[in-house]
Amino acid sequence: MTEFLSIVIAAAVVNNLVLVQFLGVTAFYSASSRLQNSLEIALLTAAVLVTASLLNLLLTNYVLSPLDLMFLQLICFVAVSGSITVLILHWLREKFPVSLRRLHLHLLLVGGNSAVIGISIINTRNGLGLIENIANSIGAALGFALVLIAFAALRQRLDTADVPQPFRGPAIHLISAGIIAMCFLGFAGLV
Amino acid sequence: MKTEVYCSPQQHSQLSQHSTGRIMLWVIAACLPGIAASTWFFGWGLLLNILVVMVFAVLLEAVMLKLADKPVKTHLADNSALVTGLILGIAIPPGSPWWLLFTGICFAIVVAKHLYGGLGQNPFNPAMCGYLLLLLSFPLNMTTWHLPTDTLFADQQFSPLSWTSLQYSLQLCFPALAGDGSQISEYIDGFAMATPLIEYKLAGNSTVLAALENNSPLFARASETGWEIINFSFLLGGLFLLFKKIIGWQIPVSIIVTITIMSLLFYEQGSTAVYGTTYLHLFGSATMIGAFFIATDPVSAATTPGGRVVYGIFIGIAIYGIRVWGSYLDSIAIAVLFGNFCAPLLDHFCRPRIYGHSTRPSQ
Amino acid sequence: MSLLSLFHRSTNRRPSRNPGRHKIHKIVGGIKPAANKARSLRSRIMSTPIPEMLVLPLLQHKGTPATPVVKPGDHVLKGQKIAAADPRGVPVHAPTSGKIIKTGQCTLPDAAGTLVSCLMLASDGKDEAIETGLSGDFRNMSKVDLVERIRDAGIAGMGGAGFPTHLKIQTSTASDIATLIINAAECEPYITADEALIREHARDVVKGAEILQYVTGAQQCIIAIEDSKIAALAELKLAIADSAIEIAIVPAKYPAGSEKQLVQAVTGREVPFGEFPASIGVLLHNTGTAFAVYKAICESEPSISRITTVTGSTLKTPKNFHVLFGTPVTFLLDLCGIDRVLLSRIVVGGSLMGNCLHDMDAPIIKTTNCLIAGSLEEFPEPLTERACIRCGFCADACPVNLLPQQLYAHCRCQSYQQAKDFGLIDCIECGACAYVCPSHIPLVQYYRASKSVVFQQQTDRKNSEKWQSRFQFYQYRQKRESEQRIQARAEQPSHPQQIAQAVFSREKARQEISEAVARVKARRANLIATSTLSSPSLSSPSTEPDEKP
Amino acid sequence: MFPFVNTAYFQIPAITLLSASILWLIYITTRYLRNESRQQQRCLVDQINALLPQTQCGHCGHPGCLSYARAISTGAAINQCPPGGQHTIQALSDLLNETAEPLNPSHGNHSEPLIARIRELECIGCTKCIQACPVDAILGGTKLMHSVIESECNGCDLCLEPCPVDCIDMVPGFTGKQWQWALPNRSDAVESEIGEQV
Repeated sequence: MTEFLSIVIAAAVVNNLVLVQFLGVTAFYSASSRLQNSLEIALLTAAVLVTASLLNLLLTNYVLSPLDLMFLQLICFVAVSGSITVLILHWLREKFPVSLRRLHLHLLLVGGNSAVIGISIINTRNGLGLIENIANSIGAALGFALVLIAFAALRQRLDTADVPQPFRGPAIHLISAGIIAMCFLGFAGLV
Repeated sequence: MKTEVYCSPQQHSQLSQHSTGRIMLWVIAACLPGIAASTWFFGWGLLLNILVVMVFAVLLEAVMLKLADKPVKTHLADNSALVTGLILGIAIPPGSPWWLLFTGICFAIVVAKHLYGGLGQNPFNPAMCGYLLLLLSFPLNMTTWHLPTDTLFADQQFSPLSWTSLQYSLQLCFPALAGDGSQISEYIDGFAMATPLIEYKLAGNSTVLAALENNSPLFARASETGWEIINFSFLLGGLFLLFKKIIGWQIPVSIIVTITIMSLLFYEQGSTAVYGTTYLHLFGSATMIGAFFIATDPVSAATTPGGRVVYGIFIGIAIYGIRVWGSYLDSIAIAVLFGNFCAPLLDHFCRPRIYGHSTRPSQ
Repeated sequence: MSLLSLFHRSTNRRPSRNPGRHKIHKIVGGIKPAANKARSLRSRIMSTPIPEMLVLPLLQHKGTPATPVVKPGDHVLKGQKIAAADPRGVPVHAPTSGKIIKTGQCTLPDAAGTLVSCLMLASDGKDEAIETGLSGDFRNMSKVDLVERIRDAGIAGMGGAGFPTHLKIQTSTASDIATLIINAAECEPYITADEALIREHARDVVKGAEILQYVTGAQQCIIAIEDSKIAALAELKLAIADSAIEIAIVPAKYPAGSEKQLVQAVTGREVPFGEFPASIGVLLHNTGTAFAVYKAICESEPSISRITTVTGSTLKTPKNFHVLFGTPVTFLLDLCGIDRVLLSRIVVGGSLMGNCLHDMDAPIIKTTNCLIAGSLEEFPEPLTERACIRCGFCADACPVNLLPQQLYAHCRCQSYQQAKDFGLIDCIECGACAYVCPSHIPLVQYYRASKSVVFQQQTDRKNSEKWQSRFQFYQYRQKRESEQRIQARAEQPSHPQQIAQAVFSREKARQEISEAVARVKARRANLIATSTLSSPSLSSPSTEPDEKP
Repeated sequence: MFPFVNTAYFQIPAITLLSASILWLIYITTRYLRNESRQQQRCLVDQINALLPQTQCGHCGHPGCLSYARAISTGAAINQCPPGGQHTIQALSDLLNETAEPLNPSHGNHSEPLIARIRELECIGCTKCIQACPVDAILGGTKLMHSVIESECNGCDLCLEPCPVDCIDMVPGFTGKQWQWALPNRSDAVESEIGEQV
């Protein structure tokens, strides 16, 4: 249990997907424009990430690797994550027809999210077992969600700030992300 | 009579804590006991640090205000640059060269403060941004504390407040003053760990605990109880700020309580890891100044009462976690920046219930 | 003083000792500014001499203005109705006998300095009162009759808002009123009108409260007073000795006397957002209103005067005046010996919610409870606004639990939707936040400006919805009409005779139109020729009035 | 895993299967997106229409606000609505994530709300304005005097054009607006101005 927890914490904080490994930066930046939006994307990404990495592990271990098809790994991973996203979104749309209006943006941000594919590749490359794989992807999803939501709230605050004209918008957002990344570097060695 | 019509209220509180410039001066005043204690125990280095950083801070602030086309004099009068300089000056190890101080304060004032639009707009604590940048860029300098009582100077005993000590401090700060560089490089090769907590982390025993066991005299300079006294002095200053109601109770109390609980939970007698005692965690490092002076910076901290409590808890956990399990030695800066990062989110979810509404506001 | 108040608070904790005392609940936030009340309480209430000229605005309250029932040149008696009102307003009475000189315009002593029409009354110095019917015991009268008399007496809330009292009573009789609170908690600095009134007329105030309780059918009546008003409290205790009225002693804290906060302090319940206290069975009336009701019912004297505090450090003898409505502000200030050199500004109301006076000749109206003629030391120029450091002092001071610092950030960058989410509409504009703000930000002004924009947006939205639905109906109707026309054409056999008739009538109509156009043109040419007046409406018909491309 | 079979035989069918499934995925995704965007489009027109002032004045060059909303949703400029003024442009730019440009003056200028008033002496009772009024705010019968219901008039000035005798004026109506506090001047701006003068 302790090991499981430590893997989760390590993946969430120490090896944070966005701020330390720089994966899923597109989704991180474009989904954080509004807090509501970021909550939706964070939840979706977390769900897709965990499912996809599990499926990808099974795919790699029982199909690709025995059949010597490892060169197809990337394409397969993209296909898997894309189809999971479509399925989840389809299900969500039937459940909550109103709340998820911008579904197709979500599809692009979640389905094409390099974080989802990246974590699968990292997991398979490091040869993690099933439990470790689950722990790692849960931690990564948590870390991604936390950073995304907190950054969206931060951006809301920055919207009211008197930022000098040349630094308005993406410039100051990226500077802030840089400072936060510095802060996450400080967590190194925690686990 | 008047021709202009003012909006109500027609009067303003005359109390000194109800003026931004004075608030900043009170914060500086509340730091004085801690600074005095440090100077008493460790010599001129810290004082010199603070002085140099403050001068740089004010200069940079003036330049940035000029660039932003703001009235320089009125904005300098809010004294916020002084406080940033003071906190950074205290955080950086004494005996650091001037260029290190300049780099830190430059990042703090220019990037972390004025790129966001100046006072009140920055989401991150400028001083801690500067400190973290230095810590990541110059790790050796930032963990090297040159103190006159170092073992390095064991052969030539002199008082920390003596003229010789001042000379050494000046030479360390401005290497050009030393004339030939050989002597200085000699100093830089040797280093001493600063806080007892760090000593404990590396060596398994702390000077504070040793001093406690030995019943050493409290205010003697060689007694190695310095850190304890310094922390108590900062605690005193912090309590003064609380008394003046310049800072709220939520942040310091929740930080201290969290650290206390964490250290009680994880304490292992005689363990080789750095699960030090509660006393060591509270008074053996920079906890007090962090809890009362750095984390309470109102601009970057959470601003709702509930948010402040959670903010303090986050910082407390981060401080303890990094200290005990992390690879960095001083955790205040990282923890505070992490707290700052979370603050807008906490504020969003901890808004108080408005009079006449049955639920909390939400979006 | 401090010792006394200490003693006082300690007794306050033991309600069992004093059965007449009501339990007090906690209110959040609030500030404790310097009260500055002692100076105006040194002397007793003084009745002002009758000024030569009284200016009587027709709108002294919230609602619709009254319409004059006298003409210039008429002689009126004291207490005679000179302007009548519709059911949503209150009438105006002559404060003294004299002659109506003219109708004109005057500036109100409000924040905007609104210009309203007024009647000028030159007093004849005789102060002859109009004959009134005898007044009996109010318990023998019907409630409807009493409300009618209160309305006819022209009573509007004397606390500052000026809501017509009869309307308040009428709305409350619709709902069940459990508690009637008489607000004697004058929490704002400088104002002592209610305190002085209670000191000298406690019995009359209590009587007025009893009338109001009878009219509204409230089960209990509570007079809420601040714990710092010791003398007034003693008088009040004597006065309520043989009545069922209770006293609630609220802590001296600003804004404990504000409507919503007082309801919370006395009943422990909050007034729901967007509703009146009546919705939770509470009704509030001001002390001055209770006194005016007493005068109207028991002494048959309509609302023609009030107690007004005139104070400030530029006055030699600040005091409370029993002043007739329509008395110019300058008249009162001169009575107190004003030093115009020291004067910085005149504030109407207390120093925290009051507004600057625009015109020194503005009259005292029904809502004017205090005039402060302050020196530059008392009311200095506001300091430069600095950056907000989010210290949160304002949030601690806010009595409705808002986050003024966040609200300010959104108001400043004009994101009104966000500001609304942060409770902009809930703000009561008490000014506690701006009072403590270390950066001297005029927060209340930000909120007021933003509120007016939000309200404007709401009316715009309402209008556009209305117009949209009307336009949709217009389109639907047009479609229906054209269909009907097609249908009619299909059904009707077209006889040549009918067609000829139709053509004839159409031509006749066209001819008539052209004749009319010619007539109008001729008349217009005539007009232009005869008068040198050239208004845009008389310009030549060839120019288009709108400037469309 | 499959010790008796040469894995090379599996590669070709596996690749075929995979590419087929990927193609299928791409197909359903595009179909899904197309549906989605169509729905969004409909939704968007309603949202835009809700922001327009609904005067139906046609100053923007489109007959009525709804058709302008449709035009905006397919890419028309958002700065063509004079009655809405800068507020509407700002709201539209927030909704559509476009830059808020100033009002295009070729469509008219923003003014305080006006209402139409008929000079009743000159009215000949032609009912042309009644037919033109989009919100049915004009009362009157054939050859009888017409009158504008002021509370219903939206100031679109569509009734001016058809009037044969030009007896309709646009006048400032009672807007119910009271005196308001303005946002305080930012100290920075004020002071820097003073500084420049000195």
